Amino acid sequence: GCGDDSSKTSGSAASSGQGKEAKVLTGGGSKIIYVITPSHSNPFFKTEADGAAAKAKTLGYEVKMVSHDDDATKQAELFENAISDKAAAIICDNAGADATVAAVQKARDANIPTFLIDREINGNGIAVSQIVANNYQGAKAIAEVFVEKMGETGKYAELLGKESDTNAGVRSSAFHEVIDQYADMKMVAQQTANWEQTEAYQKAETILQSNPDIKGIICGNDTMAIGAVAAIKNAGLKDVAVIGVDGSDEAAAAIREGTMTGTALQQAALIAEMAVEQADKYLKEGKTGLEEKQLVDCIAITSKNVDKLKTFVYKE
Amino acid sequence: MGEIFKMPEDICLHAEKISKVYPGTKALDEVSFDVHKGKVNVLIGENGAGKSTLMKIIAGIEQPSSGELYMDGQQAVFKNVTQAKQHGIGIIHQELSLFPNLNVYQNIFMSRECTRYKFGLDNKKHIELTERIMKKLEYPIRPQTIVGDLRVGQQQMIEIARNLVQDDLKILIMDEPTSSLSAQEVQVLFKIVRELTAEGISIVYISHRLEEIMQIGDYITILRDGRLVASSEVKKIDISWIVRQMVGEGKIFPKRKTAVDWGTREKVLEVKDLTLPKKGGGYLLNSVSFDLKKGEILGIYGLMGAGRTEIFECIMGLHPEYKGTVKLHGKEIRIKSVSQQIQEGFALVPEDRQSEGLVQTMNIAKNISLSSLKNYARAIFLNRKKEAESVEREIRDIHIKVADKTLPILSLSGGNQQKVVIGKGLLTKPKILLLDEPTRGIDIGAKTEVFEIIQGYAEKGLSIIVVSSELQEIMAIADRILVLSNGIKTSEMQKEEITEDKLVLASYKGHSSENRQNL
Amino acid sequence: MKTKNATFMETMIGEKQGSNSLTMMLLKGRTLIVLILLLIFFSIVTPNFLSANTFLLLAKHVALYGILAIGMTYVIITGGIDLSVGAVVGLAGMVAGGMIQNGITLQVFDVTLYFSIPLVILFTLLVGAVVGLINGITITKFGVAPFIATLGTMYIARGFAMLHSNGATYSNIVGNEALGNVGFTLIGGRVMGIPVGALILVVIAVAAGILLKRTTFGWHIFSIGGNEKAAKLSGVKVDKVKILVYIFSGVCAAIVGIITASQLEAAHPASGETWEMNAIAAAVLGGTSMMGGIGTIGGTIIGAFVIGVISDGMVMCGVSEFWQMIIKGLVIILAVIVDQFQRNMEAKIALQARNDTKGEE
Amino acid sequence: MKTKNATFMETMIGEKQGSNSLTMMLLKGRTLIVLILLLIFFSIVTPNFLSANTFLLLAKHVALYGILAIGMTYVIITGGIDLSVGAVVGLAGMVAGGMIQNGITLQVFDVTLYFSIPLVILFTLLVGAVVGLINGITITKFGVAPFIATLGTMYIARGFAMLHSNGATYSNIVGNEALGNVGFTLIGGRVMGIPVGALILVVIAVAAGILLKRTTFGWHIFSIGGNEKAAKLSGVKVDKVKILVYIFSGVCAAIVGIITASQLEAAHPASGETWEMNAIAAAVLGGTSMMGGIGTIGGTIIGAFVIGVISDGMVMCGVSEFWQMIIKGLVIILAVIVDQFQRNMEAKIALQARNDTKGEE
Ligand SMILES: Nc1ncnc2c1ncn2[C@@H]1O[C@H](COP(=O)(O)OP(=O)(O)OP(=O)(O)O)[C@@H](O)[C@H]1O
Ligand SMILES: Nc1ncnc2c1ncn2[C@@H]1O[C@H](COP(=O)(O)OP(=O)(O)OP(=O)(O)O)[C@@H](O)[C@H]1O
Ligand SMILES: [Mg+2]
Ligand SMILES: [Mg+2]
Repeated sequence: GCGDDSSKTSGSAASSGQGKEAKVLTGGGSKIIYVITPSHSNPFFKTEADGAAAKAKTLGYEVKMVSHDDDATKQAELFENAISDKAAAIICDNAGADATVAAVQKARDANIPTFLIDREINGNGIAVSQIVANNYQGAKAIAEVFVEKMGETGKYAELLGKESDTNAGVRSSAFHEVIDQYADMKMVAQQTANWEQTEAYQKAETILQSNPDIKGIICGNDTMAIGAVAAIKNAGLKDVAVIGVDGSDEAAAAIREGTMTGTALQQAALIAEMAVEQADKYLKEGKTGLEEKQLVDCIAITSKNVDKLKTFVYKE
Repeated sequence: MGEIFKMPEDICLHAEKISKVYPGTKALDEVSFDVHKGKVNVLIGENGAGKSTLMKIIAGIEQPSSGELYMDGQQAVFKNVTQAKQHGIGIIHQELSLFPNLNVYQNIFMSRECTRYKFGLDNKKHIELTERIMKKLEYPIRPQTIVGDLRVGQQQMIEIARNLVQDDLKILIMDEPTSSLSAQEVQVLFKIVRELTAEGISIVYISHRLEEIMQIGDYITILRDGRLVASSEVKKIDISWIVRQMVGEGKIFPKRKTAVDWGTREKVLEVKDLTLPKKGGGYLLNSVSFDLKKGEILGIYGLMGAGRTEIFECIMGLHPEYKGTVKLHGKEIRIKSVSQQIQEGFALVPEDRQSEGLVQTMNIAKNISLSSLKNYARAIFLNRKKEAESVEREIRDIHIKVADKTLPILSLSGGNQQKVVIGKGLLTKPKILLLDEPTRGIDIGAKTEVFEIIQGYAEKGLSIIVVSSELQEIMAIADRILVLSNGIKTSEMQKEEITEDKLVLASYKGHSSENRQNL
Repeated sequence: MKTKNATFMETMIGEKQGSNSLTMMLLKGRTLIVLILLLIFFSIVTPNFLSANTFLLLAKHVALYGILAIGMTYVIITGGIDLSVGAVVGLAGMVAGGMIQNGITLQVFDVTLYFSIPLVILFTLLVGAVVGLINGITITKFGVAPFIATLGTMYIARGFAMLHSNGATYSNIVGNEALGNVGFTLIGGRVMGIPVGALILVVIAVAAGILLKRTTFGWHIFSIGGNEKAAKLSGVKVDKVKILVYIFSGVCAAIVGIITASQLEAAHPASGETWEMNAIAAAVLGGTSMMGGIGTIGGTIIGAFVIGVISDGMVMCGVSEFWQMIIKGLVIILAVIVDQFQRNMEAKIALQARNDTKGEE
Repeated sequence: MKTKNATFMETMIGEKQGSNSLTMMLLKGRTLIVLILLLIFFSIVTPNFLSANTFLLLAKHVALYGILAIGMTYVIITGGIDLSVGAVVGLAGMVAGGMIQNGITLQVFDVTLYFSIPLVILFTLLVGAVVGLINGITITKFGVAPFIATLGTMYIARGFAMLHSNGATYSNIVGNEALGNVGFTLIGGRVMGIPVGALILVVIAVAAGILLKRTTFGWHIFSIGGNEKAAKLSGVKVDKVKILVYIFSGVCAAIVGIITASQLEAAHPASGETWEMNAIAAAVLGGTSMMGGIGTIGGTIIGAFVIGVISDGMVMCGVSEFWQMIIKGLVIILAVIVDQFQRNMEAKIALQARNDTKGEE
């Protein structure tokens, strides 16, 4: 049950309502699509950006891939660069639900449609589409797997993403919504590892040291989960449940190996391609024919279905 | 290499037509120079004459632009200090070049370490050799002492000691080794010099103190503006000859003659019981009292470390923790900061112009006006016209030779740089001018000019205190002399009663046994 | 102390006798020349680059680093460094955002006070000033090296920025008509088509430039960097001037924090991370010497524009972020090497002058 | 140049006459005392803290910063700084990971060569050495300030790390039996229960300590930091020593890169970001003076352990990251203030001693 609360904005772009939503954005004039994502040093964003770029090129657009490095100010500057470059459309995985609103609005004012991917922003009717990986649903789904693996009881720890990042909070609260239902499951430590592998590794080691009886670790993303797996292996422990979110190849390998329990795949490439297709359609026809907010469900990946996953693409 | 040069037996190094061109300057112009074996070879000349440059070339620090060096009948090429060292050449640098963070034996053996197993250091040997050499210098300092904690004079001894540890020393260059040594220490040094020459080691000796040269030198060479002007045996000449050769004509600073009845003059400054405690206990200054009259030049004489600089620092506000009373025009003032003192009409020309007097990154004009910028401020903005006019007037008044006042400080010669520092002080329109060793490291010509400036201003009513270590100088310039020894005022003499003996005697008094408890 | 042995340089210069003045002119104006060449280059490569709008945009982006770099220039001229400015940007945004959004709650009286925007701004600038004051005091009164003192306050300021909202962003900080605190976003907007940020940059640059060259305070800053001891003996209140300079840098950072928050209409505690390095790079590109004593505001602004043009231009060319990093690193190093070269030339000319006067005597 | 006016300090010291030697002893051992106090504190607060295993773990974590800090200590003693070490950690990991995973492809012959682990490590260390060499040459031959030179190489090295795999992680770098390049992960493992990283730290620390105190090379490093000009005049090959020191720092960083990659069995191009600051902090906590000329390897190791204990201990206590930042900042500043205090004490005692000898004369 995820798309409910956003359904009230349905057809914002298609059906001509009132005010600014009536306006059809025609693009800046060129055939350039800007793909703005966090740093490509994270394979997730790299896949996402590459997916969007490949699709756009086949549709005949010129693509400029840039990274905002999770700095909202830099992101705003990139939007402005796109505007002065007369971009046709902007595809963006944003740097903060609140801090992005003004930038997207500015693009809209300059007649350039923005298509948000992966994460949403706190505002409706500004972007044309917000194709969001349903983090909440995904985290809950994988948390169920975690609970099952733990046998509904035992101590566990949590590694949080960067605390100034909205997604870190969303994922954590979804985890807890599921896990906290089980009275026998007890969180003994919670630390941020800033989405980072080395930091996760060291923090997990330290946590395991003070709580050697830990049976599971929940992680805000796969990078941290991989760090946690390495720490568990190093501590000589076995059968510790580890879950992450993202669905990276490294996580897939760990799941196959049995060192990791599962992850929630965010279909990065799929989302990116959807966004480009919608952008193309919108530029040609003035509408996408779809709701603004589109939630793409995450897929819980476990040892059972891990073989269907490759570079963030899930093939039945 | 391999070129044979016929050299007389008694000459151990010959420099043939050495020239050195720095960007924009010809520091040496075809200078030939002989180092006589086992003798003290004196090199003398005005500031910037090229003495240090010639020595740097012999010691391998600089490369000549043209010309050759010969040793033992063979051409010698020193690409760096190490190569010169291998040929037995040691140098005591004009500026102290020690490591304040390291201890005595590390300083002495730096880059000539005794090693075991190629890389390992043999500190036991270092310490032993250091003790031996310090004993020879009659200067027992613990080898483990950190050099930064030593007095300047002690540091200069370390600098000297560094060069005496070399086993195969053939030539020792001493570039103004005595500039911060006391008379007593100078005598020890001379004893060692004589021992060294007796062993057959040749000395090259540079100094601006002419009396020393007559005392220790065997051969003398005089440079002027990078050119060789004369050389002779010291036996055959006298001081006035040297001065004539150095500056061209027989210029020597004149004795100040005034017939003023100082008793009737107004007292500008009265200092009573000025006391400054030393950090580790004891006193830097112990109840020093004196006064200064309008238009008077008061000299302060003393040995190194007597506390003369501290008097100036106290008066200038660098030691707000001082004890005692200071009266300006009969009114007591409490000294808190330098800026307050400048406001009150004091100006200081510090001892070391490079590190305390000049801001090298600013141009000449700004260096001159730095202390008095406030006087040209309208609201917060500077009246640049007014500032420029004052600076130009000052440059004219004290004859600073500048091509353009917006050039960097670097473009001035040492003497003119010193005048800039003096000009900076004078521009604040002081009532009292404090000069700390105003002639240190500048040549006779520049010295004379500086003294003329001082006298001129004294006649106009400026009260001046001059600190100097050079007897002749201070006797010539001062109306009255105060002698400090070990932080204690040991004597005060009017012009007519001053004699060399009395001054020297007084300068040791503070070290007598009854004052020991103050140490 | 200030003269590096640059044998290589000297040889280079030694060989290039003659035609000094032209070379010098080119060298002096080098950053400006580089800037113009870059503008021409990007205009050719990127069709949409050459437009009034691009330049306004550029000015707006440069404003952020530029303002930080002005404060940094002051600090570097005194011979110091300020690593805390990036963190102060974040902290200032959070303080302003928090005051507008949540006001200040006085627990004792159980009331929440909301302040008008001018007061909010004033208070935020005060926070920047306080961080600067702490830097200044740690450096002057406790003798801590500037690098370490400001590294410490960097962690502390960032920590407080995070604590302020527990890591969360203050979003939509537009204020509330009823509370009388609307108008914050004007700072991020435009006046007569010109971004307010760029206007602020111009005002600060002009004021800072005049302050540096035409007032006693400015010359005291230079004197401290050139020779601290000589400055002290000349009556310059060294500690006071240094503390003021760090306060100025802190205030500049707070201004940038306000502008950023206002532009985004949101305050993020991590914003400003590593911006100090951009500010330092801008100052150094503009000819400020890390040894202290040398630097101009004009140069710094040009330096900031060079960094801005390179990053905006490369974005519009579609250069990957990885190459952008490499190019930025190279530009910084090369700029300083050329700078060194110029200084040696200058020194040579100064010595020449000394010789000329000697000849006249 | 080296003596700061620390009126406040002086007053403080001035008042504490007597009982000097005890105070001095406490001051000298202060970092060690702090370390012991911290250990006791965390042992009480956190039940599982006091165990052999915790200490091994601590040692393992500290090894990373510790090794970087050893190289940094050398650099800082010469009066420089090396901001590039964090980036070199990332680059080294990528080079090693890439060589194991993909080998090196020679396009001309269209073959891919795989190397044995010792060769991979050697090559990786060489990469670190080359970055250090570039730093050293830029600083000595071109006279660029160390801060700027290494800031530049920081960007460049990070850029190349990213480019190496286009930003991707090399994962699961365990090698391939068939290619004869297995065994890389041993470095991240344990030998007789002791983490290899910690062993490497011990070996490097002992070697670096001996090198610094017992060899001519070490003396020369100190002499450069104490008085560069004098060092040159004494015949110390200043440029050569400096270049070697930067190479050493680069190699240390490469070692850390290898250890990290091996521990994680993965190489990430962004790893090591901001680690340079931790390394500097460790060196400074251990009493290394940012002015150069003063520092010990033992002190640096203790400094690294203090940082390690604080961060591991706070994690075990569950202190939030934000507070960790603030505490870290405070510790750094306070450490240096105490350090300054000690130097003043020492100077005072030295003066006393000098007075005493005077009396004996
Ligand atoms: N590194 C340098 N670059 C340029 N010019 C220099 C350099 N070193 C010395 N000079 C110039 O060369 C000339 C000779 O200087 P030198 O130091 O040899 O004089 P000196 O006789 O030792 O004087 P002093 O009595 O002041 O020690 C001076 O004009 C000086 O300014
Ligand atoms: N900052 C200081 N701390 C402790 N002792 C000092 C300090 N400065 C100077 N001294 C000591 O105080 C004494 C007086 O030194 P001072 O510099 O005043 O002598 P001086 O007569 O001016 O000598 P000079 O001829 O070198 O100028 C010396 O023993 C010196 O070592
Ligand atoms: Mg000389
Ligand atoms: Mg003195």
